[in-house]
Amino acid sequence: MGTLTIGCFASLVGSKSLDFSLKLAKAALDKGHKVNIWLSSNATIMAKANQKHLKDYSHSEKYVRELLERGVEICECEACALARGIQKAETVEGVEWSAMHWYLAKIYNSDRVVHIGGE
Amino acid sequence: MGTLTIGCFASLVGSKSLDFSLKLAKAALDKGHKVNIWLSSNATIMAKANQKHLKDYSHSEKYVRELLERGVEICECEACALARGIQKAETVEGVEWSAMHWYLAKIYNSDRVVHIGGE
Amino acid sequence: MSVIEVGFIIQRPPYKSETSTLGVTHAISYQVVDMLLEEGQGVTPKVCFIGEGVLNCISGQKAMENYGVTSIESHIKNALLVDLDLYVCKEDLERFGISEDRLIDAEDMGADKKLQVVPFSEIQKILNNSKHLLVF
Amino acid sequence: MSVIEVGFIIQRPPYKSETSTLGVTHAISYQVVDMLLEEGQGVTPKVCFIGEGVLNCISGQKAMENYGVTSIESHIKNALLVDLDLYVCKEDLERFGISEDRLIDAEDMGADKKLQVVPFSEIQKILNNSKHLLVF
Amino acid sequence: MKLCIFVNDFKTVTDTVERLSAEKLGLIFIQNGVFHATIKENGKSSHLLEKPASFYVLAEDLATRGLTDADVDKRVKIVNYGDVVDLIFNEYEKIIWL
Amino acid sequence: MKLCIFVNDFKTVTDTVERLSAEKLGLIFIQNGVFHATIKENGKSSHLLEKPASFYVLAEDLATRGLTDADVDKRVKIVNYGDVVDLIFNEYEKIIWL
Repeated sequence: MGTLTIGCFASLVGSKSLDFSLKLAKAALDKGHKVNIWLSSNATIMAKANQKHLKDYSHSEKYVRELLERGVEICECEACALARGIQKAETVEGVEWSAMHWYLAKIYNSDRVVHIGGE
Repeated sequence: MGTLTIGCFASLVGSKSLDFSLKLAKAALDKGHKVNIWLSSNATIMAKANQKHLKDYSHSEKYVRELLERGVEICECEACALARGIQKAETVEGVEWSAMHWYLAKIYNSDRVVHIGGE
Repeated sequence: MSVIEVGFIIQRPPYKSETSTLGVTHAISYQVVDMLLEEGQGVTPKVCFIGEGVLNCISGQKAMENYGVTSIESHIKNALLVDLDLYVCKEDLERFGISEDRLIDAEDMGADKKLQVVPFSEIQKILNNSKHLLVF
Repeated sequence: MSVIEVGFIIQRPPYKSETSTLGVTHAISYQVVDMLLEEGQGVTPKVCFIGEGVLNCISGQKAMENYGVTSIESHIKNALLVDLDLYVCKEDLERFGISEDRLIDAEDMGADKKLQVVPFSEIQKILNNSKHLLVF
Repeated sequence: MKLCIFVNDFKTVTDTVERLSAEKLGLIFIQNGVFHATIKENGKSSHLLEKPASFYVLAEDLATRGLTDADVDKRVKIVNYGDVVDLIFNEYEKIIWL
Repeated sequence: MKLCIFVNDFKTVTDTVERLSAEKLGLIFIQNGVFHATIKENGKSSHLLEKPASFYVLAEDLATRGLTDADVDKRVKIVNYGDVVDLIFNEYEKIIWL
């Protein structure tokens, strides 16, 4: 079994890139792999607590909680979050906060990396 | 003097579309026009309070406050904000909350509309 | 004391972001805009799917099943149910090889309106007649 | 107990979103990654500008003056100062008509490194040698 | 109609801009759209400059990208935010953002 | 190298996918990339299908868009999320997202 690190940069509420990364993470867990997720740029919103689940909108909070329970390490880029007015206390409990070298270190120790960049 | 309504949908922190809409609003005010701004989709983050001003990131909160002081009506799409976990209490004071018909009503009463759509 | 037409141009493919959904839902909100306007005033949205936007109009979308979100198909059906005019560019459907029998229909829900497949020249006229244009 | 190379591919134009900036700043963070790794381990980023990404490399960017944000130019200079290898695709520079004297340089800040203009075939080799690839 | 189009991207402009017609047409190049006013790809100017239209480019967005007035095609007028407001209100009636 | 590319968009795919070479190449069409596997523009299949590569398309993203197995080009294999994980770990070494 291997380690997969997913870097989410462009994954917004309303973007299916967010859903993709969460579903890929779940599928990799189901196959017995270890998963790490790095949230940067606007993807930092993914781990915001108290997202209201409306039927018209993708809803990441529930999946984030499930992945955390199953041992996925999820880390927010601290600067990206603060720049958006998101404080650590406003994120889902269990989400780590760190700087960019966290992502590079996870990449170092990963067998596979899926970096979801772009806008 | 006329009325300009700007609809921001795609304008994210880190996107220059956000900066463009704020600068265009300011320039229109300077020319004596009235300005309304509708924030939908991910642009709802624009009015989040407590954005930390880091040099690497666009910073909208300061401009939002300035525009409000100068009489610009700024309104968030309530559903879009809630879906992102943003509560009314977390937005800059003076920002209105409403639904999509607010935007259409402002469009009705505007001489010019700049709708910034896309991703 | 009049009603204005507003052109909604949907030109991006489905589900890349919220943009197509928001185009349709903003148009639907015309129903309640009179709450914020004077007597006799109103907004009539004219929704035009062009370019990759026509790909939003394929029926049978399983978005709720797969992603837990209301499909664009549902939103388009609702738009037809509230008597909005929705136009689909004929040339773009042909370019992408999408036959008209693949398009969304809300007849089963009792809608009188249908998606109207028209040449781009008709869409150009609709945009000419609109007071404002919103590109999604 | 080894150092791995990671390819950073920057292929989008500047300032559309944060993506180019984040590509460079994530590469720069290699400097402190050893805090989280074992003795002898490390990451060597190889940053490659291709396609529209080469448009990030034009000098004289007035981003702080106009938008109050650190320019991509500053980030690229910092990357050169910390001895990162940054490659710019020669064919794409030529395609867009950008002469090499327009490119960012950090010589005035005492950097030993320069932006390295190389044919795409060289970039392909760099990507072949990288353990992982990140496309920004 | 009198139509003004904000062109805000370089390579990913949709073909909508090619198809729309207007009695009076203006293209305002902003953000990465400024490369249409400045870059000659393989020696050729942007095909958008062949359209029967007036062309404008936002000065701030040129400077942000390290581009100078000398880079700008002669058909394109350099404007600031205040000029953009005047164009919107005085020269055109409908505005779209692509 | 053994390279797997996630193609997630239809008309705005960058030319990076054209230029990269790999001894073993796989293209996984996801999101609006699924139209490469299903739409014949002006009667012609996507030029991406001409590449010397293996092709996959994500079933959920087909169904979400109202597309069926019958729409999929014969060169393309329909996969689910679990299959994607196996492709990533067993068939390819490096993965990029365009």
